[in-house]
Amino acid sequence: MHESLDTQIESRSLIKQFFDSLHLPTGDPFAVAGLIIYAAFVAVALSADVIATHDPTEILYTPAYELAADRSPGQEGYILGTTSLGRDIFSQLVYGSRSALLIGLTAAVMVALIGTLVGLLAGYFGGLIDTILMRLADVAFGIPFLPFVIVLAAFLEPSIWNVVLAMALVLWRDTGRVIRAQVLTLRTRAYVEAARVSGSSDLKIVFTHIAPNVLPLSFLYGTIAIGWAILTEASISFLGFGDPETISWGYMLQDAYASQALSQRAYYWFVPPGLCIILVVVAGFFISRGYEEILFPKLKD
Amino acid sequence: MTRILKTIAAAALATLVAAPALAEGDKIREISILTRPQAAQPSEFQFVNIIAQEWRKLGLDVKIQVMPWEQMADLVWYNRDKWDVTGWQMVGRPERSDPDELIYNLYHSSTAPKGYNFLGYNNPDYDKVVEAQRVETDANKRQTLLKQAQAMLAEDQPALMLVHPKSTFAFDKTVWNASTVVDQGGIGIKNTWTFIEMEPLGDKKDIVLNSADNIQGINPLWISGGTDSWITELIWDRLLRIGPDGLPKPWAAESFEWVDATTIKLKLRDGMKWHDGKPVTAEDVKFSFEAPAGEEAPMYKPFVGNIASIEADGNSVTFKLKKPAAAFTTGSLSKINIIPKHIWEPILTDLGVKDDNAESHQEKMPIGSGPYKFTSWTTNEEVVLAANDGHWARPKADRWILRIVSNTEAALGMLRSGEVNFLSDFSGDPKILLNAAKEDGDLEVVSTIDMGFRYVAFNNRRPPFDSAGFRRALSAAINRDLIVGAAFKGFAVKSNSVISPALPFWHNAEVVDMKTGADLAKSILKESGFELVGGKLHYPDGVKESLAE
Amino acid sequence: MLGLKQIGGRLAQLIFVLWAVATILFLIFRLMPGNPLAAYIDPTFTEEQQLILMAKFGLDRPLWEQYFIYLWNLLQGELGDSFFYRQPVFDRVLELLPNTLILTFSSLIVAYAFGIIAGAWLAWRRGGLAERVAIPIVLTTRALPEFWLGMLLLAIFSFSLGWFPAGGTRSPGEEYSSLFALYSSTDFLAHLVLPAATLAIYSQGLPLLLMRSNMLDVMGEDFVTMARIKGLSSWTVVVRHAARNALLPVVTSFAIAVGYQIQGNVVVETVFSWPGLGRELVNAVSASDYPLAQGAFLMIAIVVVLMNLLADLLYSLLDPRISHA
Amino acid sequence: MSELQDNNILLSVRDLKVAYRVGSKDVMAVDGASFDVPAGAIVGVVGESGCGKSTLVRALTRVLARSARIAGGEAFFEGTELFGLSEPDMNKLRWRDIAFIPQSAMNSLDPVYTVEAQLHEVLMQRGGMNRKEARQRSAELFEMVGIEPQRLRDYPHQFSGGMRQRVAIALALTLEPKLIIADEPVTALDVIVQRQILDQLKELQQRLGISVILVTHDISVVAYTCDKMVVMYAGRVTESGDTATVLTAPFHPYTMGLYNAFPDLAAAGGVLTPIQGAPPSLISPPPGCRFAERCPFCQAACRTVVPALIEVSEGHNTACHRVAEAADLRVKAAATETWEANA
Repeated sequence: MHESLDTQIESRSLIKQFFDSLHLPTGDPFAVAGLIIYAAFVAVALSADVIATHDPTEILYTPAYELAADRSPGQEGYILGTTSLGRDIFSQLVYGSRSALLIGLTAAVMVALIGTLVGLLAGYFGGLIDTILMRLADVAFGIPFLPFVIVLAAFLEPSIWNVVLAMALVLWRDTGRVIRAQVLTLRTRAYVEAARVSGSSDLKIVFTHIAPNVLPLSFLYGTIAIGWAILTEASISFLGFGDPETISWGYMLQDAYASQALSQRAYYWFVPPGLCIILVVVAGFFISRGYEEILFPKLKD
Repeated sequence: MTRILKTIAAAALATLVAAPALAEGDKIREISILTRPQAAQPSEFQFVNIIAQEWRKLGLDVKIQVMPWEQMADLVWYNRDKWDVTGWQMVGRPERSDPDELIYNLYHSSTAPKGYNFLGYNNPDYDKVVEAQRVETDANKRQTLLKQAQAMLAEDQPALMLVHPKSTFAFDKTVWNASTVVDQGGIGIKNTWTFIEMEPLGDKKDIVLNSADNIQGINPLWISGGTDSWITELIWDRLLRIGPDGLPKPWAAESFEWVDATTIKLKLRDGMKWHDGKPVTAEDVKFSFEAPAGEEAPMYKPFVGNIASIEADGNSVTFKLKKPAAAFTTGSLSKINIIPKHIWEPILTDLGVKDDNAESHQEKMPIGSGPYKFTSWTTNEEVVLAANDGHWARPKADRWILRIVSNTEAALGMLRSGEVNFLSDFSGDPKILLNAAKEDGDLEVVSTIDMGFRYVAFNNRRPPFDSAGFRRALSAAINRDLIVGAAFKGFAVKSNSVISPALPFWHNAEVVDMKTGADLAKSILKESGFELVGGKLHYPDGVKESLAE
Repeated sequence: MLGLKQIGGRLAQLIFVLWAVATILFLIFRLMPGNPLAAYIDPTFTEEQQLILMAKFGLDRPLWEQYFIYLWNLLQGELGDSFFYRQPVFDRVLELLPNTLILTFSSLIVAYAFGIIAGAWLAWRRGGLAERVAIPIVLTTRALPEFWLGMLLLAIFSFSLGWFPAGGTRSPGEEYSSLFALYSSTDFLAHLVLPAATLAIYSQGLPLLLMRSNMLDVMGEDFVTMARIKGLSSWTVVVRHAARNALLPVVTSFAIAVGYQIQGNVVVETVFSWPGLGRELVNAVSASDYPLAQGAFLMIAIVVVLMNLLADLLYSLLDPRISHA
Repeated sequence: MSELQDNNILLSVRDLKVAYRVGSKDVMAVDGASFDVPAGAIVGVVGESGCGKSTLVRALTRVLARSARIAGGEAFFEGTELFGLSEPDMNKLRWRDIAFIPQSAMNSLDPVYTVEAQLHEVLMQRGGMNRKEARQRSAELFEMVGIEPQRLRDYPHQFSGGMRQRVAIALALTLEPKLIIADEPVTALDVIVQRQILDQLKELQQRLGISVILVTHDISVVAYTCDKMVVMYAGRVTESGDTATVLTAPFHPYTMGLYNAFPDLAAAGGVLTPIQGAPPSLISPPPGCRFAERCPFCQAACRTVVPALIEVSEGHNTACHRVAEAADLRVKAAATETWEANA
C-alpha cells in the first residue's frame, strides 16, 4: 500500500517533470487557444460513443425501408444530415476526431522520437555515426513525400497507418537535422564537459544532460507533424488510397467529393470536415509558434 | 506455401472426419466480400455494404474488403480459389448485342480455369445448351435455347444478379438538335450513331465531350481502355456496325449474305478512301482480318479464331468459317477495325522480329477510313478528331473533341458552363444531373437501360458457395428493389439474368421477378441443411469448415 | 565563388541521393506483394505470352540481376515501357513535366512575391492590429487541405461565377504550335489561375512567415540601426538593408518549396484535371503501372533533389560571406 | 588643458531623460544627464556597462530602440534644440553633422554589400555626390584611415577587426561631420590595435577639427584619449570635467573605484581592484545616491538624499555628499582593502 503510493507519487512527479520539461507555451494567447482546441478534440474523441447519434458506418433507412440518404441538417433528426449513401454526417464527424488524433499523435510521436534520436546520436557522437545518419537524412530529403505515401498505400493494404509509417520513414529528417544542430552547441556546454570529465557514460550524458534540453524542440516538431499527418491522410483519402474501413475527415471529404456534394449544394457535408482539419492543424501551428517564441525569442527590443 | 499445405491438410482432415457424418456442422467461417473503393465505384461500394448488412441478419460473419480494381482483378482473376464473394460488373458493348459472349463465356465450364467463368460455375447441362445456341442460326430456335439457359442460371444462382444500370448521359440541347441524338439500345446516347448524326443548331459545331480516364492508345489492333474505343470506332470503319436496334447493319460492306452456315459474302462500298487519300480495297479488308490471327494483336485474336479463310475478289470479300457461328456478324465483322495494308504491313513485318507486338505501336498520325479523321492528341488532356469530308456518312458536326476531366464534379460544371457540350462520362449520382438539368434549362439528360449488369459473384469452387441452396438463399435475402433505390438512386432496373431487357428478343422476362426476403432466405437455408446455432450460421450436419479463416 | 571541391562534393552527394532514391524505389516496386505484370497481362493471354512478357521486362531474372539492369538503364535515361500505355515511360514523363513545372513555378512566384512583401510589411508594422489579424489567417492557409480549397475555389469561381474554366490547360480544340505558344496565351492563363491560386494560397505562408521572422531579426541588427543613424531614407533602410538581408533564407526556401510544391501538385492536378506528372503518378499507381509510377516518382525526386542542390548553391551565391570566403 | 571657452560649446545636453518601457512601467535608463561638448574636443563618457551611457549618446541621434523614448531634457547642437526638431529636419542633421562609430563594426556593416557600396550609399544619398565623385571620395577616406583603396571592393567579413573599425571611422567621416559619437569603438579589439585606432581617431579629430564623444567603460581609454570626461552611474552623471583634473583629483568615490579597476593603457602594470557588486536595478532605483550600495564611504544620508551635481572647481562637477572629504577619501580609495572590506 505504502509502496504503491510512493511509486504513484513518483510517477506523478515524473509526469509533472515531463510536462515541466516541455515548457508548454501557456504565456501566448494563440498557443493557449491551440491547447484548448486540442483539449476539446481529445474530449470529443474520447467520448465519441456518447456524443455520436449513430454508428458512423451504419446504412440508415426510413421506417418504410428506403435509404435515408441526402437528408439536410436537422431533417428527420440528423443533426448534420446524411450522406448520399445514407450515413449520419454528424456521427462521422465525431468519430473522425478519433482517427485524426490517432494518426496525428502517433505520427507526431514517431517523427519526434526518431528525429530526436537521430539528432542526438548524430550530434553527440559525430564522426561516422553522424556521417551515416546525415547522409540518410539527405536521402530522406530526396524522397517526395506525398508520392511516397501514395506508393506505400498502393502496395500495402489501404490503412491509416500507411501515413504514419511513411512519416516515420521520411519526415524525421527535419527534426533530426535541427536537433543535431542544437546538440552540437549543447555538447560544448560546461556542464556536459563536466559530466564527461567526471566519467559519466556517453549514453547517460546524452539522455540525462542533453536530451532534456532538446525536448521542447522535439515537441515543437511533433506539433507540426500532427498537422502534416492529418493533412496527408486527407490528401491520400481524397486520391482514393485511404482506408475505407476507418471513418476519418479525409474519408468524409472524399465521400462528399465522390458524391458531388458541392453540385448538390451540400456544403453542410463538404465544409465541416474541412473546418475540423483546419482547426486541429492550425491549433498545432499555434502551439508550435508559442514554442518558437520561447525557444527563439524574437528581439523585442 | 505452408498455407496451401495447411489448407490441403485441413481439407483431407475434413473429409476423414466427415465420413462418420452425423456430427453437427462447423460454424461457417467469416465470409469476405470484395468491393472497389467508394471513390471509384460508389454504387458497388454501397450495394456490397447493404448486402453485407442483410447477410449478417442470416447469422453470417461478413467482412467487407475494399481494394482498388487492379488488386481485385488480380485476386479474382488470377487467384481463383482465394476469394469468397466479390462485387463485379459486365459493361455493355455494341458487340455484346449478341447474347453469346455473355451467356457462353461467363458460365461455360471451359472458361472456368482461365477465362471469363472466373467464379467457377460448372454445370454440364448448361454447357450443352449454350454450346447448342452458338451454332444455331435459326433465330427462334436459338431464342428458346437462350431462354432455357437463363432459367438454368436463375435456378442455380451462380451469382447474385442485381441490376442492369441505366447509362445516363447529357448534352446541351441549345447546341445540338435533340431529335438527332440517337439512343442505342443497351448502350445509351453516347455512341457512334449520335456522333455522326447529331446536328448542330447554331455556330457551335464541335462535339466537346468528357472522360475521366486517360487515353491509353489510339490503336486499331489493341483493345485498350474503354474510352479509347470511342475513338477507334470513329477513326476506323468496320464491315458492319451494330445499329441502334442492336442488330448488325451494313457499313463498309454495302451488303452481306450467308452463302451457307460457314460462308458469308460481303460487298464493299464503292469509293471509300483512307484518310491519306489512298483507296480502300478488298485486300485491305482481307489484311485487316488476317493481321490479328498472328501474335501481333493478341486481344483481337479470339475474334478471328473461327475464320478458316478469306477471299478478296474485286470489291467483294468472302469469309469461310471453321464452324457455324451465330454471332459472327456481331462479334467479328462488327468488331474488327479495317486497317490500311500499306501502312500496317511494314509495321507488322518489322514487329515480327521484335519482342513488342502491335499494341505498343502508337502511330503518330493514325490513318483509318472512318467518319472522323485524327487531328491531335495531347497527353492526358484531349483528343481532337475532325469530320472526314470524303466519308459517305460525313458527320454533321465539324470536330469531335474529347476532354480528359479527372474531376467528376468539374465535368458537370463544365457541361453547365459550356466548356463541354456532351457529358459522356458521369460517374456521379444521376439525380444530381437531373437536378442540374432542371435548374439549367439547356441540358437534356437521357437514361438508357444498359446491356451490362452489376452483380455479386459467388466463388462456386469454395464451400459454402458450392451449395446451390446456400447461393439461392443468399440471393433471396436481397431485395433488388432496395438495391435499385439505395445503390443506384433508381437509375437501374432489377435483374436476374445476364441478358439485359435491352435485348428484348433474347431476354427471358420470366426469371426476373423472384421472391426475396429474410424469412424466405432462412427457410431456404434450413431446407438446404444449414443451421443457426447460437445466432451463427453453421454448415449442414457433418460438414467441417475446410478453409481456414 | 564556391571552390571546385565544394561543387564536386555537392555533386557527389547529389548522385548518392539519386542512387539511394532509385534503389529504394526498386526495392519497393519489386518486393511488394502482387504480380507486377497484373496490369499488363490480359486474361486472354496464353501462358506462353505471359512468359514472353516476363522475359521482356526482365522479370524472369534473379533480383540482383534485375537491379543492375535497372541501374544501367537508368543511367541511359531508359525508364522502360509503361504497362498501361505501352509506350516509353521516359517520353511520357518528359511530356508532362513542363506542365507540372509551369504550374509549380507560376504559383510559387506569385506566392513568394506576395509572401515576401506581406512578410516584410508585417515585420515593419509589428505589434499592430494587422499582425494580430494576419498571423492566424496565414497559419490557417497552411492548415487548409489543398484539394478542399481547390474544390471550393472551383465551386465559387468556376461553377457559380463562371469566371474561370474548370480544368485543363487550354480551351477545347485550341491548338498551339509550341509549348511556348501555349504558355504565353491568355487561354492558358485563364486555365492556370485557379490551380495556381490554390497552390499559391497554400504556399504563401512559408515565405511570409519566414520573411517576417527574418525581418524582425534583421531589424534588430546593428547595421539597420546604423542605416537609420546615417539618416538614410526609410525605403533604403527597410528595403535595401533589412529586406535584402532577410531575403537570403527566404530565397533559398524557394528552391526547397519547389520540391515540396511538386508533391502538392499531385492533389491539385487531380482537382483541376491538369495534365501533369502528379496526376500521372496517381493514375499509374492506381493502374499498377509499375514502370510509369516508378518513372514519374523518379522524375519528381530528381526535381526535388536538384532543387535542394540549387537551394544550397543559391544561398552561397547570394551570401557574400560564403561566396567571398 | 582647459583653454576652451563656454562660447565654444558645440553640444550642450541638459537634464536628459530616456525611458524604456518595460511591461507597463517606465524605466529611466538616463535620468537627468547634463554635460557639454566643446568644439574640437574629445569628451569621454565612462561608466560600467548598463549605466546608460550608450542610451545617452544614442538619444542624441534620436534613433532609439522601439521601447525607448526621450522623456525629458534638451540638447542644443550649435544652438539648435535637437529633441524639438521634426523627423525630416533631424534626418538632415544626422551623419551630416553628427556621425556615429559603433562598437562592433562587424555587425554595423551590412554583410551583403561591399564596403564601397556602403560608402557610396551615404555619399550619394546623403552627400548628393555622383558616382564618380563618390568613388574618388571613398578612396580618399580609405587613405585617410590607412587602408589601401583597392580593398574598397571587399565585403565587411573580409576585413580584420581593426581594419573594420577603421572602415567605420572612414564611414563616420564621409560627410565631414562636426561631431562624431564613438560608442565603445575599440572595446572588441586587442590592446595594441586599440591604441592604433585611438591614435588614429585622435589624429583625425585634431586634423579635421571635429568634436568626438567617446563612450567607453574603460577609464584608461579616457585617460589616454579624452580632453574632457563624463562619469555615469546608473543613469546619472556622477562626475564631469577636464580629464586631467578629474583623474588626478576625483571627487566621486565611483570615479576613484573605476580608476583602480582598469589598467593604464599607456603604462601597463599595477594592481587592479574591481568594485564589488553590481549597479542597482533601474526598475526600482534606490532613493538616495545610486552608488551608495557599493560605496565604501557610504553614510546614512547617502541612502536617502539624492546628491546634487555641484561644481567643485572650474568646469569640474560632481554629485557626492562627501565632496568636502574628497582628499581624504582619495587616499583611502587607493588602498585595495578599502574596496574589499565593503564586499
